[in-house]
Amino acid sequence: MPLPRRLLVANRGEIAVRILRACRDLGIETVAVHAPVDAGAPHVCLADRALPLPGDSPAEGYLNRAALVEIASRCGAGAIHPGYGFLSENPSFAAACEAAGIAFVGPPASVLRMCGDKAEARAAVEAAGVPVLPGSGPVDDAEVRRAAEAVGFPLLIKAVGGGGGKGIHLVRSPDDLPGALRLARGEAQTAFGDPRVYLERWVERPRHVEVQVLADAHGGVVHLGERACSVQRRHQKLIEEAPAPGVSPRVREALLESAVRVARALRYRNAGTVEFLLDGDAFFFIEVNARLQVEHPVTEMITGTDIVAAQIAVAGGAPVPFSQEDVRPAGWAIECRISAEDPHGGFLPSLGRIDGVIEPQGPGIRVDSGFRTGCVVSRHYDPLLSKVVAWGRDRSEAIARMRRALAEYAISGVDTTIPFHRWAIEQPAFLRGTYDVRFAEDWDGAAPSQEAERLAAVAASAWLRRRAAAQPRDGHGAGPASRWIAVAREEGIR
Amino acid sequence: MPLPRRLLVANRGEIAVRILRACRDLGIETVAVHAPVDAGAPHVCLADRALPLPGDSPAEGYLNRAALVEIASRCGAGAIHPGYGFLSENPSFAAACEAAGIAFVGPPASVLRMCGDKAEARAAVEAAGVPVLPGSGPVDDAEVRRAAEAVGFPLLIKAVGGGGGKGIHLVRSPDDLPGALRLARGEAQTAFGDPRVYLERWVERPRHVEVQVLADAHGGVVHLGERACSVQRRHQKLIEEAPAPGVSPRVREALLESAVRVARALRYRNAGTVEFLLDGDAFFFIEVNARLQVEHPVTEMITGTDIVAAQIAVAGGAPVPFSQEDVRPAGWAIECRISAEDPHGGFLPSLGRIDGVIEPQGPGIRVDSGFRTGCVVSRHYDPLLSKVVAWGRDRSEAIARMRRALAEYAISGVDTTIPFHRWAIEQPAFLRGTYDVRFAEDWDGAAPSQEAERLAAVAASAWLRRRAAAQPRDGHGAGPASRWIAVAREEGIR
Amino acid sequence: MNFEIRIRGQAQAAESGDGVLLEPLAGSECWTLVVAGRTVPVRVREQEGRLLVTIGADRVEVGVRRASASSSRGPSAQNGADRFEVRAPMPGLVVTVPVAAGEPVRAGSVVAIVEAMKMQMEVVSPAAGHVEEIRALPGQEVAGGQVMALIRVPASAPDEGAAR
Amino acid sequence: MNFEIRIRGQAQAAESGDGVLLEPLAGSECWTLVVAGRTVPVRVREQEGRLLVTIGADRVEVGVRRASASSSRGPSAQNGADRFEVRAPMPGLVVTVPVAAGEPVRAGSVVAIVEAMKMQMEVVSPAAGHVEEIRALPGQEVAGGQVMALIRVPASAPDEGAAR
Repeated sequence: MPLPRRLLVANRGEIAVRILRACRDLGIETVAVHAPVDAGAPHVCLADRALPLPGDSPAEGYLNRAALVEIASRCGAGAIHPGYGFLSENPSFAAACEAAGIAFVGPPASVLRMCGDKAEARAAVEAAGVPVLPGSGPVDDAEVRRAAEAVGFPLLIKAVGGGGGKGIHLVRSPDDLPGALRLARGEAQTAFGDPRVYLERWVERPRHVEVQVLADAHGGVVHLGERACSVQRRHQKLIEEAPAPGVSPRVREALLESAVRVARALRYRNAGTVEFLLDGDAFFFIEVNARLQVEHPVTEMITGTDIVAAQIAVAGGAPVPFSQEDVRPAGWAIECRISAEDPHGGFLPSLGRIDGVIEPQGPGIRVDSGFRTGCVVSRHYDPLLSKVVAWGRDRSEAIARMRRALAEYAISGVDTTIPFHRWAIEQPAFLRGTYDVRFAEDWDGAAPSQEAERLAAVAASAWLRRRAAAQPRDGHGAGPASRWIAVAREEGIR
Repeated sequence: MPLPRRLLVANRGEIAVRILRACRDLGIETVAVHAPVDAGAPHVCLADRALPLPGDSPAEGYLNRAALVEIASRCGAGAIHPGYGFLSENPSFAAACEAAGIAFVGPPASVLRMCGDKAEARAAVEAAGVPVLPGSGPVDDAEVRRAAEAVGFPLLIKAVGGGGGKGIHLVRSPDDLPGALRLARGEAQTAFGDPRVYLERWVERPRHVEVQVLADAHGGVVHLGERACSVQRRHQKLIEEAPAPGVSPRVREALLESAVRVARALRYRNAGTVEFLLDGDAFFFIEVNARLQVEHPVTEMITGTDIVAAQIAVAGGAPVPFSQEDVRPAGWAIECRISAEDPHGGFLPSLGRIDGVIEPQGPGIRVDSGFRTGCVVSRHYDPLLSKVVAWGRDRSEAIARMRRALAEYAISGVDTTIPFHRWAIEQPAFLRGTYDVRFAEDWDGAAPSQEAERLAAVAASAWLRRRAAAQPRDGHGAGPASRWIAVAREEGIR
Repeated sequence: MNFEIRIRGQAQAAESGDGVLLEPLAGSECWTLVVAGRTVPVRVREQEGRLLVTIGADRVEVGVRRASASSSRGPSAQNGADRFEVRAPMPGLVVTVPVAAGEPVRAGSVVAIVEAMKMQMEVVSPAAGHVEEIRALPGQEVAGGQVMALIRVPASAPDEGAAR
Repeated sequence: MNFEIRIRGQAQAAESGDGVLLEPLAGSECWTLVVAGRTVPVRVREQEGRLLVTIGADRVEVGVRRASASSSRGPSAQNGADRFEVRAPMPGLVVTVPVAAGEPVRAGSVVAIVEAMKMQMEVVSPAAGHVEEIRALPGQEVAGGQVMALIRVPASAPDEGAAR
């Protein structure tokens, strides 16, 4: 089954870079698209061809289905990879691609529609004999109260068209229902263009475990093992690892088997993730993420596979390029998501220009970045800057290497979640592998150690002395070469 | 067997960084040492403590045995890792460490002495029944002619105290002997402090294959498979890979078995590399490199081991931390050495300040760098900047990923060997895996393609237009923030 | 030039000069601090006259004043005792402003919704009172910390400052 | 300002402006060239009035002249027909200079040995003749391209330039 000769990546940032790398490795020519602010962005530089999206808006171009299909057709791309977010789970985009004779690298429209309707997917999975949490179908404002009482408090409001933690709100009591509903609908509309939401029972301290599956058009379904993703904040994952710690072989086996059953029940195709909540040894299906996941590298690191390459092959009609027996996980992998957010300020977005960076390297470390020196972090896009993945022969080696990588990582220009991660991997619950989804609530960025305060005072006075010494140089300190660099960097912003 | 609480790294550049990372992963506190020009160098920033070496000279401090032992004792370091080069194979340094109660991370002095005397090592290996090339013992200027006739032309002059390709000269005819001898002695004296040289038969088109071994004080010897290192220029390796392509299972088995035999014959301890020349299916021992090799990461990538961690454990008296059965190579790994040399100008050293860099990342790529933006490449040190290692499930995936990594790698400020590597991995002999040590001679940096010339003309005019447009900005283009960066970078040079 | 350095309001004995080095690491903010041979990566960011120093997982706010006196500019200096500024918690786009000048609000009433990076956040009134002035309109972009509304409260406001 | 661009001595039709972009990639030398939607990483280094452009494995020397005339400064313009400059092939330390002014040399005679990064390199005379002048001493550091000696040859020297 031939691979496409040319593929268009309908995304930006680290995931576009990731997909471009897979194409390079497969010898597939690549086409990047970009909004005006993204000319010169990393994903543009790594593609063989780069074409501008229509319009001036930073985000709308990446959501412009007609323009993307038209560009792909015009430049002879035989496939489109949507990445995650944007149009990745949009059935009509998948349908438009197929109608134009372009392979959509993801599930077919029918499967996207099924998985995208979280309520319908729940029902199908339940029918297949996989346990699900109590929940409702899509609710309107009038009936929400009654539906909520049926599900029971506390509960979650989730977007029917959702995924990626967007639009999810926890409601502890009937009083909070109207406000949360309003916010959830607003976010769902913004993120997915669909204001529908549904309710689901909230488990107090569950663990989040998911299974990576790959399915082809010939009935082949292979799982690539599970991932633990319980380090979350506001339903956004922060740290993921594979295998999942603290899961007994019996439960793991049942999870993996259930995930394959879910994929078959939904007639799934391409790469997908079946998400479960674990409550003790009991587990419940929550949803299928019908796309490439942010955290797919941890699975790649322990299996030696290239999930994006497999996606492209399967999208072309090929069977999954390996059998279940070929998948022999080795070692342990952990991923930390590095976002431009201020962990000491409520994880609010931190915007600005990145004027310098040192990224971790060395044995066992993989970094997937979507930025570089000179990039501007704006409010228009997801704050994810990069992902650090550490592999070790066992969990403790993986943690040790992650500790080292986080110590090496230096980003200048914006606040990032690196300090949070440095904290997280040292917590007893993390080191023991017994953490649950409430783990990140213990982060308290407001209490520096005495030692940190002492060092900060020393650093601050050294910094002030240094600046005082540098100031008289104004006007003649930087030679022409330096000046030229500065100009180049300024121009690199766009 | 306890690991040292604190370890001093008696080296600089990428290998010091590599060792520091291993210590971090093991929870060992680290002490870096540095010459005056290396304050603020990457290896200094990655250590827990950094201490200056005595004297003003850039290189002599790293060779100052007494000072290194004294610093290690003073700051309570229980072990010294010498890296490669500098004092790594110096028996009296190893002895001085042991005398001071500090574990030398390498073979004991007696083994270093044996391996360092290439002529003596040859004899011991021959006695153990492993084939060696015809050669001489150490020769003086008076007897060299006679010794050369006995070995036969063409022949190599090699440093008795040597290693790493330094001080090796090929002599095709008796007329070239005096000049080559003079250069070889000079280089041997400079590099190893020992002017003695010996002669060895030159095989016209051999392949260079070596075996990584690890041996402990309890008689345990484990090999980690072989590496192919035939892409060389002036006896300096440029590309290495593991496993070795084009070696039959029978020959591979014999090589691995011979390497273990050599290690046992020399009563070897710690990590070492047994080098062989292959001439068809025949192979000959050439020497043991009694140190960590530059190219050790390719072995780490296919075995999942940490060779430096194993070195430290073994130096503390522990057995090799895995058995031969635990070593199960998976996939293929290739390393390209990135040096500050101009491949289009006879590989002459390229000196200057690196004012920007983008390093490759993503699936299957490991980069070990010893530099960063702001570093100055001077003539005082080895020109090796970094090593790019690509791993794939098979050789073709590893090559594809290396192709991608080399395309991504951008270094501004000095010429590097990156263009050579881009050429090398596309050659039919490399792609087939049939290349030998003469492979790199086919590089002809002087003949750009027509397409490259066309693009260069476009790039040049765009560059000139851009500079012309930027020039009027002088004096007010760069705001205070940019200027501040420029100052910081200037100061970062030291 | 001399500086007075304060952490949590307390003046710090500035360990000076000898044995302290600050080597540039990356960009304008990342450094390697070398103190008596020990190396520590630090990030120093200047913000509103303070230095924010990040070390490991910790962030330390360092107040700075030139020892040669100069006027302090505390962030709440202009806050009248009976009036609160409602500030944007992050830079973003104003989605809605459900209140109007003159309207009564309760503590926790939503004054505006701001969106950035596809997350929406409610901006609430810190106290009960009346909206004195609205300074942000739907569709408008606001900077982090920008005043979006003024709330006048009846009396005896606690020393709590604006919403964070 | 207009430029005349030459590759291997031949003037190039400079494809101008439209659809050509040069986006900064790293430092002062690395760029992403965008030509008609195609992206190509390039490195451009200015050296002695030329531009050295690296694309993939290739290095292209691009001669540049402002279209508004200005004096050419070819590297061999000052080479007398009967005299060769022996230049340092790389920056480094002069180890020995085994010849003296006035001595005869043959083509290939060693004039000096230079060392850098632990590699030693013989610097040889490009032709037979006499050493006219020695400009480098043992222990001295030389820059790449620096003249180390002048060799006077009897007559009819080929247009070959100094040793490379």
